[in-house]
Formats: sequence, structure tokens, C-alpha cells
Amino acid sequence: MSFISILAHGLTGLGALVLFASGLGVFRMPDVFNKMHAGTKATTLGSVLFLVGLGLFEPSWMPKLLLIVLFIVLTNPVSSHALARAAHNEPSEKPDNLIIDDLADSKGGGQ
Amino acid sequence: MSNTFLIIIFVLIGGGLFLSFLRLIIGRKATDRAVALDTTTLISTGFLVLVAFLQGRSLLLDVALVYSVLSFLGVLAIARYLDGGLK
Amino acid sequence: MTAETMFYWSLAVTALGLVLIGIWGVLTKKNILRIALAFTLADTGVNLILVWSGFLPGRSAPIVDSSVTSMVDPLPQALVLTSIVIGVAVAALFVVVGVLAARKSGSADVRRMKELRW
Amino acid sequence: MNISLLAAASIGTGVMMLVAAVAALVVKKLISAIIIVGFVSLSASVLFLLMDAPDVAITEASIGAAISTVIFLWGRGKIGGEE
Amino acid sequence: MIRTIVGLIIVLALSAIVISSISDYSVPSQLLGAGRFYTERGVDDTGSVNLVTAVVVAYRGLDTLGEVVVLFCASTAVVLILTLIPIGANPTPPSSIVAFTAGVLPGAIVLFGIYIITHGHLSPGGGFPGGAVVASAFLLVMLGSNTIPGKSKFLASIESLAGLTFGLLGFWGMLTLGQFLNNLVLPAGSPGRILSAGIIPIISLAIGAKVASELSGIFASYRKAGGEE
Amino acid sequence: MKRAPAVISTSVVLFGIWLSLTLSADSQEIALGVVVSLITAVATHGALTGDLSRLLKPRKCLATIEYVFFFLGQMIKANIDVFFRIFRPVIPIKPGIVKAKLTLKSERAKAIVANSITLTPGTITIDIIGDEIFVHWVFLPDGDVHIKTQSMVDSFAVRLENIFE
Repeated sequence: MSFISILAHGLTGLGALVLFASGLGVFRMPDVFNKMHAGTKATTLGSVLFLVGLGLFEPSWMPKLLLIVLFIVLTNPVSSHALARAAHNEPSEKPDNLIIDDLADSKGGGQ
Repeated sequence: MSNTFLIIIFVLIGGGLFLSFLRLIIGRKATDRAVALDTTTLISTGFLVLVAFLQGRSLLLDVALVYSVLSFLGVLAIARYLDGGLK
Repeated sequence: MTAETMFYWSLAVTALGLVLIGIWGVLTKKNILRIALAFTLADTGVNLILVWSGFLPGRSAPIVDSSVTSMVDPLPQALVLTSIVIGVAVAALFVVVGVLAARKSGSADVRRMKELRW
Repeated sequence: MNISLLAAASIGTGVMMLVAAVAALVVKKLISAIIIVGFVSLSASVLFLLMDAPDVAITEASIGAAISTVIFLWGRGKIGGEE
Repeated sequence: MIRTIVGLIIVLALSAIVISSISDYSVPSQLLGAGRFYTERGVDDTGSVNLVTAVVVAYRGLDTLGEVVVLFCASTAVVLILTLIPIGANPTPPSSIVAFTAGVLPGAIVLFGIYIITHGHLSPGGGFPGGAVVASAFLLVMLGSNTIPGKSKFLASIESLAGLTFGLLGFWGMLTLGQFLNNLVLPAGSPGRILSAGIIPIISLAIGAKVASELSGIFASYRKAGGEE
Repeated sequence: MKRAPAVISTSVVLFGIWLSLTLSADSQEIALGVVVSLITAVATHGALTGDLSRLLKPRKCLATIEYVFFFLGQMIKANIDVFFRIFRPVIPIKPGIVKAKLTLKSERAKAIVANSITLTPGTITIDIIGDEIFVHWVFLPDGDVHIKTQSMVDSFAVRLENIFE
């Protein structure tokens, strides 16, 4: 087994594990912002590792896989941010376990 | 890629997909479901690439590419709706 | 039961189940948009059945290259390709007409829409 | 080996799809139903890819992921109120 | 309650009919009829590597023309009805990050859509999905701003031009080879390159432009329909 | 032609995307790619990348590479953090939304900071209003949270200032 092959196995396995962890995190976390922590960071890194690992198995696929990775890294935090903003703006969706909430204070003060 | 390794990857990705799917169904709040949909689409993108890998044809990667781009748009639309921006 | 037959028939069961669920939703739901959603579910199920009818397990996608020896049937896929796009246009029409009817009758409940009585 | 993995994938996706379809019809809020229908469309795309129909999978992904979701969200925003 | 029960009974009866009709069906071992003809002759007849596109555009091109007309009618009806529905008041403006992303990414998505349209005869894709992807780029612009992007006159002229191209290519085939929408008025070329497969790339472009402009037209009229509420 | 550098850099990037999409060196593919990426870049006024010509200076180029590696390191740290959090029987959380000042001027730099914060340990950007950025912590740090948040935001902002200004 060459070095590249070991690296490919390691990256793919680790990526799959991180993707699993993101699913578990979304399932277990208590409120929407914390779900987002698992759903954004873990899926992004998981996809990066998994796709790059598969690309090492088939080197000719690498450019296309890197393109998918690039799109995911660029777009995933944006959609997550938009959802977080929506969750904070909508009173019925907002979680009530926040210890400090500067955003609500600054909105309340502004009006 | 040995068979055992393939099965391990399959089980891990399928498990992650299933857990986020459960959150999508259980939900409780609409934003919870939207976050679960976001996670589900990204895990499925990995799954689509894995299917293309099993079939051994790079042409099938286009599907994963389209899905990764457009699922972002779908989630963004849902977020803008919940935010009150689609009136 | 081999893996191949399970693969083949599980796809058929899924597609048929989706069509039946969609029909059930269209028959029993009251909100007009919920009916439109059930309609798109049934639409997706019909598309799945059509593609399944041309599917043979163990063959490859109908794109010719040097490594491909046997292919699935391209004809149902070509039909479904156009059917999906038509489906979304029809769904858009459904939603727009539904919104218009709901605004006329003051509620999204189909039982209140006198124009739609039959 | 590959075919049994693909069979497992199709059974799993199919079960999730049917559960999601029922959930989309019985869930209380319409916005949740729209989100769940987005998932049904995603699994349909996966099933099309498993049935060796990449063209159909790509079309279903491009239509179902964003465009039909937006159409339903727009209708939901226009009608207003809950069921 | 009665509705639910009656619905369940109807659905169960339907499923019984379906199950009894397919119970003696077995997995086919080979292709028959039209499918076999297309898989055996497709590449030689049309020069298109992707057989689905060959069927959609070349063998059944007339049907596709009809389907494009159906799409046109549906989208026109949507736009007409939308003029009866007023737009909502004061949507929340998007956050600066979403607005920035919506200004930046459409270029890449449009390029991607054009790739799918122009490679319809080589890889999965073609006019329908590519047009939908281009329309999605338009949708992203709409999500990231509260104004209407683009001019609908521009969209309408693109749409008419695409329809005209489709029809004229059909008549060209009728005049030279005696068959409406004959694929081989242009040379089939060597399969696997961009400029091959006769008129398939041009028709794909026309379908893509038509689908994109019609779907974008629906989105644009969501924003400007009627007057203020 | 004020926009010429932006259009040129965008079309170069789009052409790179085209090459990795087609995966072929056929002359027709390359010709079509040049035409399509030029048209798309002109039609979008080069919005995809903006003006990239400043990256040609070695100092800015080094700063960009440093930022990328810093960001990757933070992202891996973030995942280790999330990973060990969610496998506990009881998930330790102490959430809160804290504001911090953001001195960067350009929209692009602001968006990059916000997205980087979303992908790094324990934090998500909720909103940007004017020059204030609001960050959600999954586990609030000990001590004065405002100072900690400000230093975390600054660790990105200072590096980006090197690149953008």
C-alpha cells in the first residue's frame, strides 16, 4: 500500500466520520443555533475531507471534486447565516436559552 | 478500496443522513427543519459522489455539482421566507 | 431473493407508494396549497415509475463511451426529462390559481371555495 | 458487492422518501411541509441516479431544489394564516 | 374524518388493482422495441454520445417542440394571472452578506448552466436542466435584492428568438432533406466533440434559452405583479 | 474602462472553472470556454472576484496564503471542538450572542470575515448591522466576553486588512 493510498483511505474515512458526527449533532443539539454549529462546521469539513479523499482514489476526478468543495465552502456559511438571522428575527422561532443577547438589546434600543 | 472499508463508509454516511432526516421529520420548529434540510443535502452530495464512484463514471459527478449549488439556493430561499423577505 | 431483484423491486414499491400517498393527499387535504404539494408528490412518483419501466439492473447509463457494453432504455428517461419541467410549470399555475381563489373566497380551505364545487 | 450496496441504498432512500411524503401531508405547519417536500425531491434525485438516469437526476435536482420550493413559498406568503 | 376514510379506501383499492396487475411481471433481461433501436443506432444516426439527448432533440424533436409550447402557455398563464394579485408591502431587506453573495455568485452559476446546456450531447444535461440552472441564478439575484433584476422586454425577445430558431431549423430540414427537424442538415461530425451531432447543440441552446427566460419571467412577475397592497 | 481589471480577473477565474468542469484539452472546448467566460464576466461587470491584480504583489500574496492556512487550522480546531462536544452524554452549552466592532470597509472583506467566523470554533455570525458584528457562542468564554469576542474577530480582521488595504 503506497503512501497516497493510505492518505486516501484516511481522508475518506475521517470525512465520513465527520459527516456522521454532523448528523448526530443536528439530531442531538437542543436549539436551532447550536444545531447550526454542528450542521455547518462539521458538514463543511466533512465534505472537504471526503471529496478530497475520493479524489485521491481517482486523480482524474480531482478538479471537478475541488470545484464542488469550493462551492460548498463558499456557500454553506452564507445559507447558515441567513437561517440564523431568520431564526433570531422571528419571535416564535427564537430559542430562549441565551445568556447574553446583544442583538436583541441593540434592536430594542434602536426603536 | 476494500469491501470492508466501503461498507464502513456507507454505514457512516447513511447513519448521518438518517439522523439528520429524523431531525427533519421530528423538527418541532421550522428553522430546525431547515437546518436539518441543509445538513441532509450536504451529506447527500457526498453520497451522490460515492454512487458515481461506485459506478466508476466521472460524468455522474455533474449531478452532485448541480445539487450542491442549487440546494444552497433552496435553503437560502427558505431562510429569506422565514425572515420575511419573500412577500 | 438476490440483491438484484431487491434493488429492482424496492424502486418500484417506492414509486408506487409515492403515487398512492400523493393521491391520498389530493383526496383528503383541505388547504389548497397542501393539495398542490400532494400533487407534486404524485407527479414525482409517476416520473419514478416511468424511469423504472426502462431500468434494467446491472447496466449503465445511456451515455456511450468506450467502457460501456450495455445500457438502460433511454426512451422513458427522455419522456421524464420534459415531464419534470412541464410539471413545475403546471405546479406554478396550480399555486397561482389557488392563491387567486383563496383571495377571492377569503380562505385557503377548498370547502369554502364555491367556484370549485362539484 | 456493489449491487448489494446499491440495493441497500435504494431501500434506505425509498423508506426515508415514503416517510417524508407522509410527514409532508400530516405535519401541522405548511412551511414545514414545503421543507419536507424539498427533501422528497432530493431523494427522488438520488433514486434517479441509482436507476442509471443521470439526465433525469440532474433535471430533478435543478428543478426540485430551488425553483419549486420558491413557487410554494411564494404561494404560502400570499395566502397567509395557518391551516 | 369521513374524507380520510373514503380517501384511504380509494387508495387501497387502487393499490390492489396495481399490485394484481404487476404481480406476474418479471425483471426483463434485454431491451426490446424502440429502446433497442435507439441504443443500437443512436450514435451512428445522430452523432450524439448522450442517447437521452439524441431521443429528446433528434428522434422526438417534434414532441419537444410541442412540450416547449406547453411550457410557454403555462408560464404565460402564470404571468397573466399574477397581474391580478397585488404584491406584499415592505419585505425585510436581506442582510449584507446575503446581498453580497447574490451579487457575486450568479456569474459562476450562469457559466455552470451554459456548461450544462452546451454539453447536453456529451454528458448528462441539455437544454431543460441547464435552463433551470440559469433561471436559478436569476432567482439568486432576486433573493439578494428587493428590486426586479433585468428587463422583461429583454427576456421576451430572448424567448421569441429561441422559439424562432427552433422553428426555422425545423423548416430548414424540411426544405433540404424533406423532413421537419431533420438532424443532419449540419454534419454529424466525430462523436465526443462540441461541434458534432448536427443541430443538437443549437436546439439545446434554444431550449435552454426558452426554459431560462420563461422560468425567470415567472420569478420577475412575482415581484412586480399588480400594484401595492 | 474602470472595470477592466475586475472583468479580466473574473474571466480568468471563470475560465479556470470551465477547464475543471470539462476536464478536456480539446481545442473546441477551450475556444468555447474563452468565449463563454468573457461574455459572462462582461455581463456581470466582473463581480465574481473583483480586482485581483493586487494579489500579484508578493507581500499580499504571502498574506493571502497565510490567511488560508490560518483559516484551515481554525476550521480543523472547530471540528475537533464540535466532535468532542456532541459525543458527550450531556452536551455542554452556554449560549449567548455578543457584539463586536468591525473596522473593515469593503463588503467583500466583511463577507469573508463573517463566513470565516461561521466556520471557526464555537461561533456563528448572526448579523452585521453597520460596523457591528453579532456573534453567537456555543460556550461563552470565561472572563469578559466582549473583549474575548473582539480579539477573536480582530484575529481575522487584521489579517484581512493586510490583504485588502
